[in-house]
Amino acid sequence: MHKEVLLDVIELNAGYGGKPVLQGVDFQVREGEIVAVIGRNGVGKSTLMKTLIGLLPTDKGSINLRGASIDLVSAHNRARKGIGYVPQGRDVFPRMTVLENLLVGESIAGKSTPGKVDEIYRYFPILKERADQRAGTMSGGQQQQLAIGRVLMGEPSMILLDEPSEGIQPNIVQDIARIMVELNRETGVTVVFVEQNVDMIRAMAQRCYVMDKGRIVAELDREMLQDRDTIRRYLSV
Amino acid sequence: MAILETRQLNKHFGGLHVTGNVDFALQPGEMHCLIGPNGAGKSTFFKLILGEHLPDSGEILYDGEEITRAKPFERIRKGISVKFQVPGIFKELSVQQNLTIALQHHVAPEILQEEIDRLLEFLKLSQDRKQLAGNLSHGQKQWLEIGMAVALKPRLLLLDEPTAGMTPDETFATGEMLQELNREGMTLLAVEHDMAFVRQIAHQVTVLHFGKIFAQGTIDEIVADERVAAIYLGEVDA
Amino acid sequence: ADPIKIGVLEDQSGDFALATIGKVHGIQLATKEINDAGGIAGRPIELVIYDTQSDNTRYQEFMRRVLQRDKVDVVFAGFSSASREAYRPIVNQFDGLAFYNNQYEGGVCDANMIVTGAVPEQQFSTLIPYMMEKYGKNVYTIAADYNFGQISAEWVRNIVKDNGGTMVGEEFIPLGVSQFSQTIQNIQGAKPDFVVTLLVGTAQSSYYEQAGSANLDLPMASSVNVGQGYEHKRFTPPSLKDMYATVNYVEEIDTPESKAFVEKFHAMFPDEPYINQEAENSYAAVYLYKEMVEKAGGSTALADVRATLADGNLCYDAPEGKMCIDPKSQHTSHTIYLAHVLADHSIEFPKTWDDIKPYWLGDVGCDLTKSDPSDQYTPSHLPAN
Amino acid sequence: MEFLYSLFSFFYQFGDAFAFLVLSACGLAVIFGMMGVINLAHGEFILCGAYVSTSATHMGVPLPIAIALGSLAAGIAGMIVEVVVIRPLYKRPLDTIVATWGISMIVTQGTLIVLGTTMAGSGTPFGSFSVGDYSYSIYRIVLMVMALVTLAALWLMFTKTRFGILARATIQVPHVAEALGVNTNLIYSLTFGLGAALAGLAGGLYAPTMTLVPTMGAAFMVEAFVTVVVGGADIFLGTAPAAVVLGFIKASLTSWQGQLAGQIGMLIAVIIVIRILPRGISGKILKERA
Amino acid sequence: MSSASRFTSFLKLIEGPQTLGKGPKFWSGFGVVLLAACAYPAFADSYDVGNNVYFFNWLFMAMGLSLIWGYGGALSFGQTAFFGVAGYAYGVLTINLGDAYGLTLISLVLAVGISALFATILGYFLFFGRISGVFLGIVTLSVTLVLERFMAQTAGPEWAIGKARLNGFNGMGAMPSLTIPWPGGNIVLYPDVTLYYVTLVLLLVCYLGLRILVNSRFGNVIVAIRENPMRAEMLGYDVRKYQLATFVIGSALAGLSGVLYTSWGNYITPASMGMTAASLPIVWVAVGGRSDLTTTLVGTLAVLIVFQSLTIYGSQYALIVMGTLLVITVLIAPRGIVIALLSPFMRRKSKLEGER
Ligand SMILES: Nc1ncnc2c1ncn2[C@@H]1O[C@H](COP(=O)(O)OP(=O)(O)OP(=O)(O)O)[C@@H](O)[C@H]1O
Ligand SMILES: Nc1ncnc2c1ncn2[C@@H]1O[C@H](COP(=O)(O)OP(=O)(O)OP(=O)(O)O)[C@@H](O)[C@H]1O
Ligand SMILES: NC(N)=O
Ligand SMILES: [Mg+2]
Ligand SMILES: [Mg+2]
Repeated sequence: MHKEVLLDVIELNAGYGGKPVLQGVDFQVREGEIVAVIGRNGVGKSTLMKTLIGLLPTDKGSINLRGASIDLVSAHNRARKGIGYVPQGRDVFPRMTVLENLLVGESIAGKSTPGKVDEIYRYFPILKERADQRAGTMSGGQQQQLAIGRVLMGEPSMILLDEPSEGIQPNIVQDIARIMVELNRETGVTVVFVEQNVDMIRAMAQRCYVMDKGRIVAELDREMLQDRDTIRRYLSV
Repeated sequence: MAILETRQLNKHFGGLHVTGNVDFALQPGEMHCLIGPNGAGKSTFFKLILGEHLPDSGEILYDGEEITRAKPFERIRKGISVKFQVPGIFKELSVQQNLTIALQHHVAPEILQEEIDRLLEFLKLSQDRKQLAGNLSHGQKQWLEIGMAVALKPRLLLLDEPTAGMTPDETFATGEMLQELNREGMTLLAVEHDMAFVRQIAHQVTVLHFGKIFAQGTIDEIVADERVAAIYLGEVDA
Repeated sequence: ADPIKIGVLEDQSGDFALATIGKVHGIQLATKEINDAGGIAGRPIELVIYDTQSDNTRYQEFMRRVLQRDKVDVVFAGFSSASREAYRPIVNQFDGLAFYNNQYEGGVCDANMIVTGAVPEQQFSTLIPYMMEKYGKNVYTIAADYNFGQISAEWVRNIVKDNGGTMVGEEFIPLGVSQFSQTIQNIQGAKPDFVVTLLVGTAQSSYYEQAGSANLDLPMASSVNVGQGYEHKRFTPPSLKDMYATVNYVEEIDTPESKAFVEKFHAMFPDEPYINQEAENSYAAVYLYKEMVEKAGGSTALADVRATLADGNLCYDAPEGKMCIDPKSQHTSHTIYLAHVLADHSIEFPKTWDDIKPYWLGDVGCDLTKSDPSDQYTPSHLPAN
Repeated sequence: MEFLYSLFSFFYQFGDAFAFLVLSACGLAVIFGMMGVINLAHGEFILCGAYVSTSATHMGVPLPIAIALGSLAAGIAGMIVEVVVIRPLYKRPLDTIVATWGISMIVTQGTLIVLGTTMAGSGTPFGSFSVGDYSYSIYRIVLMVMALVTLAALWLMFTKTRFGILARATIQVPHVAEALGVNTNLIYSLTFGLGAALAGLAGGLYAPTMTLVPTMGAAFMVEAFVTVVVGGADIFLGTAPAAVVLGFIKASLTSWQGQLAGQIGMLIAVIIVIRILPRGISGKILKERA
Repeated sequence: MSSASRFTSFLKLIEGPQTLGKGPKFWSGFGVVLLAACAYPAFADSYDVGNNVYFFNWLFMAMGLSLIWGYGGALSFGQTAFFGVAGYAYGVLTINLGDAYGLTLISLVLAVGISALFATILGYFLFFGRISGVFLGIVTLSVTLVLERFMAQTAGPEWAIGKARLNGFNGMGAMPSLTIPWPGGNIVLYPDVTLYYVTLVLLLVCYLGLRILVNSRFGNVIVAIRENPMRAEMLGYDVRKYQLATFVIGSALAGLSGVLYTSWGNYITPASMGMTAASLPIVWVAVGGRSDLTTTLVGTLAVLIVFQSLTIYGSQYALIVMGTLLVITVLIAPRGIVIALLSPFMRRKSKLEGER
C-alpha cells in the first residue's frame, strides 16, 4: 500500500552554533504516511523539525526528499518543494490580519488557488469570523488553528506539525486530528508531527518514532499505538 | 471570606465582549480549574485579575480588599503570582538569573543560592542553569516560567495552561507538585485543556464560554454535562 | 633656519567646507610664494593643517594641539563665530596668537586675536544707505537665527532707522532650515523695497532658488552671501538677480592685482570652484603676519609682533587693495566693493569704498593697546566703562 | 476676497509643509516602519537621488525622467547596501544605527572628495502664479501632488499586492515566512531598495529647489524621523496623519511666529503626541479598530 | 548581620553576573591598567595629559548610556540634553558665584543635581507615560534638539542669567575652571596633571560604583525590565520606578560629563546638544559593547582616540576611514570591539555561553 520513500533522513546532525542537539537521527517517511515523533522535553524534536524545513543547517548526515538531497536547499525553496511547517508556539504574524496570515501560506504553492480560503474557513470557522482581526490578539488556541490553516493554504505534499494540539480545546484537537486524517486520505498528504497528547497520537499516527537525547531510540508500529500505556511509557523514555 | 472575588466583571475589545458580568469566587485553599473553548476569555480573565488589562466595569477583590484598579506589581506584592500562557521569561538572561530575579525579593542573600539550586533541581534544569533562557526548548521554558511563578511563594497562584507541551508523566508530576504546594496553604486557579490534569488536581471546575460562566461544579459533574461536551469536550474519556 | 610654524584649523569637511576649503588654499598659496621668496625673515613657513570638520569640539582639541604639541608660532583658525568662540579660551589660556580670517558680526576685543575679515561697520554702513537711496526706505531682513545674524540684523536696523527708513519686517531663520515658502510670503505681505539676506550655511542658501521660483523679484542686499558662499555661481539665473553685496573681495574684481591673484590661485588649485573673500583674507593674513614678524625683527613672540601694530601702519597691498591692522581692535581695514549680481548672474561693481576702517570697537572703548578684556561686544553689550 | 486669499495662502503653506514631511519620511517609513532598521543614511539616499537627477538634467534629460533616474539610482544603491551591510543585522536592529551612521559618513565625505563641495543646481521649472497679492511657485504644487501620489501608490502596493503582504510577513516573523516559501532575502532587498528609491525620489523632487552639497541630506533627517515615529508602527495609518498633524502645527506656527517657532513647535508637538499616544498615531488607530 | 560583613557583601557586588570582568586575572589586569594610568603623566607631555582628560570627560556620559540602554534597554537618544543642561548650569553658576571658596565644586554638584532633576522630570513624563522603544528615542532626541535650537538663538543681551550671558550659538565662555580651595593658593584645574588625577579618581569611583549597582538586586531588576517589562512587573517590581531611577543616574553621569567638559575648555555650546553630538554617545557605546560597563568604558576611549588620530593624520579621508571602521566593526563584532578583540584570548565566560 505504501509507495516510495518521500523523506529519508540519514545520520542527521544539527544544533545551535557549535552546540550539537541532533546526533545521528535516522528515519524514513513514505509518501502518504502519518508519522508521529514523540519524546520528553528538550530531546530535540523541534530541532529536528527546524532542520527538516531548513531553518537550521545540517551539520552532518543528510536529508533526502524523493531521493534527492535537500541539505543545501534554502528553507523557502524546501517549502516550494511542497513542505509545509507549523512551528511550535504558533508564530502567527501578529500585526497582520487573520486573512493576510492565510494568504502568506500561498507562497508554498507559489500561486493562489481560488476558493482555498473558504475551504480553510470550513475547517476552522473561527478564522472566518475573525478574518479582519489582528492575529496577535487572537486567543492561544485560535492562533494555533490559524497556523495550521495557513500551511494548508499552500497545499503542501508534506506537513511538519510541531505539537499541534498544544493549547487547543479537546473537541478541536479531535477535529484537527480528523481533518488531518481526512486530508491524508483525500489528497495523500504526508504528515510528520511532534506530539505529547496521547489521544491525538492515537487518532492520527500510523507509525511513531521515539526520540531521546538527539537520536531516534525506538519505533512504534500501528499495533503498539493502539495501547495508551505503551505510548505513555515511550513518551517518558 | 473568598480570597479572590470578581463582581460583574466586564471587558470588551472593540465590539467583542470578552468577559460578560463574571461573578466568580475562589475560597482560600481551593484548587480550581478554569476551562472553556479557545477564545472563551480565560486568559483575558487572568489578565484582568492581574491588572494587565483594566475592566470596563465590575470589581475585583482580593482578600476582601478591592484591587480593581491597582497596578499589577501591587497585586503581586499582595500575594498573587502568575504563569502566563506564553512564557514570559527573560530570554537573554541565564536560567539561574531568571530565578534570582524572582527570588531576591523575599529570600535572604545568604540562602539565595541554596534556594535557587533547590528550584533548579525541582524544575529539572540544573544542567541548564547557565544556559540563556531563550535557548531552552519550549517545554523547558514552560517549566522555568512555572518555577518563577512558584518562587514568589504566592498565596494565590494563577496558572495559564501550565502543562502545555508536557508529556503525560510530566503533567502528572506537575499536578503532584501543585498539590504539595496546596497542602502548604497555597490557593490555585489554573486554566487547562488537559482533562486528565484537571481531574487530578481540581476541587472545583468552572467552564467559561463566550466570556460568561457556563457551568460550575466538580470534574465529574462537568464531564457529565452534555452541554459542556457539546461546546468543549467532544468525546472524551477523561 | 628654523621654520616659522603656522597652525591652520579650517573646516575641510562637513557643512562649512564649501566656503572654507578655499581658505586653506589661500594660505598654502601665500606660503608657497613667501617660501619661494626666502621665507619670513629668512625662515621658511611650515604649515600644520588640521581638518576641523565643521565641529566645534575639534577646534578645542586641535587648538590645544597646535599650541602645546606642535608649538606653532601663530594659528589661522575658524569660519563660524561659534568655532572661534570655542577655541578663543584656549588661545587665551596659552597666550597664543590666532588670526580669524573671516567676515563676522564684529566685536571681538581680545589681544590674542587678529581679525582680517570684514565687520558690520565696513559692510553695512556702506551697503544699506546705498540700497535705501536706490530702492526705497522699507526694509525687510531675513537673518540666520544666531549671533552673526542677530547682531548683523541689529546693525541693519540701526542704520535703517538713522537714515529715516522703516523696518517692515525682520525674520530669523534657525540654522539648517531649508524650506522658505512661508518666509517668502511673509516678505510679499510686508511689501518691502528690498530684502537684506543674512543667510548662513548651505541649507539656508536654498532660499534664493525658492524665492526665485515664487517670483518674489525684490532687490536684495547682503554682507555674507555671494562673497562667502558664491550663491550666484551655484544657483541658476536669475534667482540672484539684483543682489547687492558688500565684499572686500570676490574673484570677479577687475583690478590687475585681483586678476593676477586669480591666475596664481588657479594655477596652483585648478579645481577651485570659486575664490571667495575669506580665501583672499586668509591669503592676505599670511602676508600681514610676515610683515609683523619682519617688523619685529624676526621675533614671533606675542608681545613683539603686537608691538608692530602700534603705529597703525602694519599694512599689506592685498589683491583687494590696501589692508591695515588697527592697533586698538586688531581688526583690519578694507577696500569694500559693492557687487551687484545681474540677471545672468554676472557681477558688476557699481561702487567701491576705499580704506574703510573697522572703527566701531575703538569707538565704543576697546583699546587693546591699553587693556585686554578678551570679550566680544555688540551694540547692545558694550564695555562696562 | 482678502479672506479667501489668506485661506489659499494657508492651504498652500500647509500643503508645502505636508509635502516636505511626507516625501522626506516615506522612504524612512518603509525602511524603519517595515524593517525596524534605523537608517541614519536616509539623507544620503536623498543626496544620491538629488545628485543623479541633477546631473541627468545637466546632460539634457527632461526633469521627470531625471527624477526617476535619481530614484532608481538610490534604489539600486539601497539594494547593494542591504545585501552588504544591513542583511547581517536584522537580528540586532539597534546596531543598524551605527552601521548606517558609518555609511552616511562615507557617502557624505566621499561625495565631497569625488564631486567637490557643491553641484550647480538645475533651476526650478514651471514658473509662478499669483493669487491676490501673493505669487507662488507652481513647482511646489507639483510637490504636493507628488506627495499624495506617493502615499496612494504605497498604500496600494502594501495592502493590495502580494509583495506588500509578504513584505510585512517577512518583517514580522522572518523564519516562519521563510519556512512558508517566502524568499525573505529577496523581500528584504526589495523593501530596502524601495525605501531607498523613495528617498531618492524625495531628493530628485527637491533637488531643483535646494542647495546641492554633500551634507544636504541632513536637512531632511529630523523631519523624516519625527514624522515616522509620531506615525507609529503602521506606515500608512501613521505617516500620512502624522504629516497632517505636524505639517499643520508647523505651518501655523511658522506663519504666526516665524521659523523658530515652527521648528520648536513641531518638536514639542512630537513630545506631546507621543506622550498622549505612546505607540504613535497608528498604534492608537489600530487599537481602536481591533 | 554585622555592619562589617554587610559592607563586605556590598563590596562583593563589584563582581557578578551583570559584569564581564571577574576573577583574579581580570582584577590584576585592572590593577596594571590603573597603575599605568596613574604613572602616565610622568611619561607624557602636558598636551597628552590634557588631551586624555578631554577623552575622560566623555566616558561618564558613555557609562551612563550603557546603564540606561545596555542594561536598562531604554535607548535614550538625548543624553546630550543633560550634558548641555549641566554644562550651562555650571557656566551660569560659576560666572555668577566666581571661583573662590570652592564655589566651583559646589557649582559642579549643583549643576549635576540640576541635570538629574531635569532627568527626573523628563523621566517621570516618559516612563510613567509608558513610553518605550523607539518612541523614547525620538522624544529624548526632540528634547535635546529643542534645547539646542532654543539656546542657539539666545545671542541677545536679554538672554542672561545674572552676570552670565547665554550667548546663543556662539556658545557661553569665560566661566572659571574647577578650582580646589587650598591653603596657600587655590588649585585651578586646567587641563593638566592635577585635573588628570581628579578626573581619573572620579572615573574610578563612578566605574566601580556602577559595577556594584548593576550587580546588586537593582541591577538584576533593570536587566529583567530590559528583557521583559511585563514579566518583571508580574514578579512584583514597580517597573516605572526602576526605569526612572536608572534614567536619572545615567543622565546625571551625562551631566557630570557636561560640567567637566565645560570646565575643561571654559566653553559650552548649543551644538553640544545637536543632532551630531546626540548620535555620538550611541556610536561609542554601541561600538564599545553597550551591555557591559567595562567594554563601554574601554571601547569608548578607544573610539575617541582612534577617531581623533584619524582626524589628525587622515586629512580629508579621515571621515571615510571612520565610517568604514564603524561599518566593519558592527558587522564583525556584534558584542562590540572590546569583546571581539579579547575573545581569542579568553575562555568563553559564562555570560557568553549559549551565544550563537
Ligand atoms: N535557539 C537555541 N539555542 C541553543 N540551544 C537551543 C535553542 N533552542 C533549543 N535549544 C536546546 O536544544 C535542545 C533541544 O531543544 P528542542 O526545542 O529541539 O526540544 P524539544 O524536544 O522540541 O522539546 P519540547 O518538547 O520542550 O518542545 C534543548 O536542550 C534546548 O535547550
Ligand atoms: N487585545 C485584544 N484585542 C482584540 N481581541 C482580543 C484581544 N485579546 C483577546 N482578544 C479576543 O478575546 C477573546 C478571548 O481571548 P482569550 O485569550 O482570553 O481566550 P482564552 O479563553 O484564553 O483562549 P485559549 O484557550 O485559546 O487560550 C478571543 O476571541 C480573542 O481573540
Ligand atoms: N562669521 C560667520 N559668518 O558666522
Ligand atoms: Mg519542541
Ligand atoms: Mg488563553
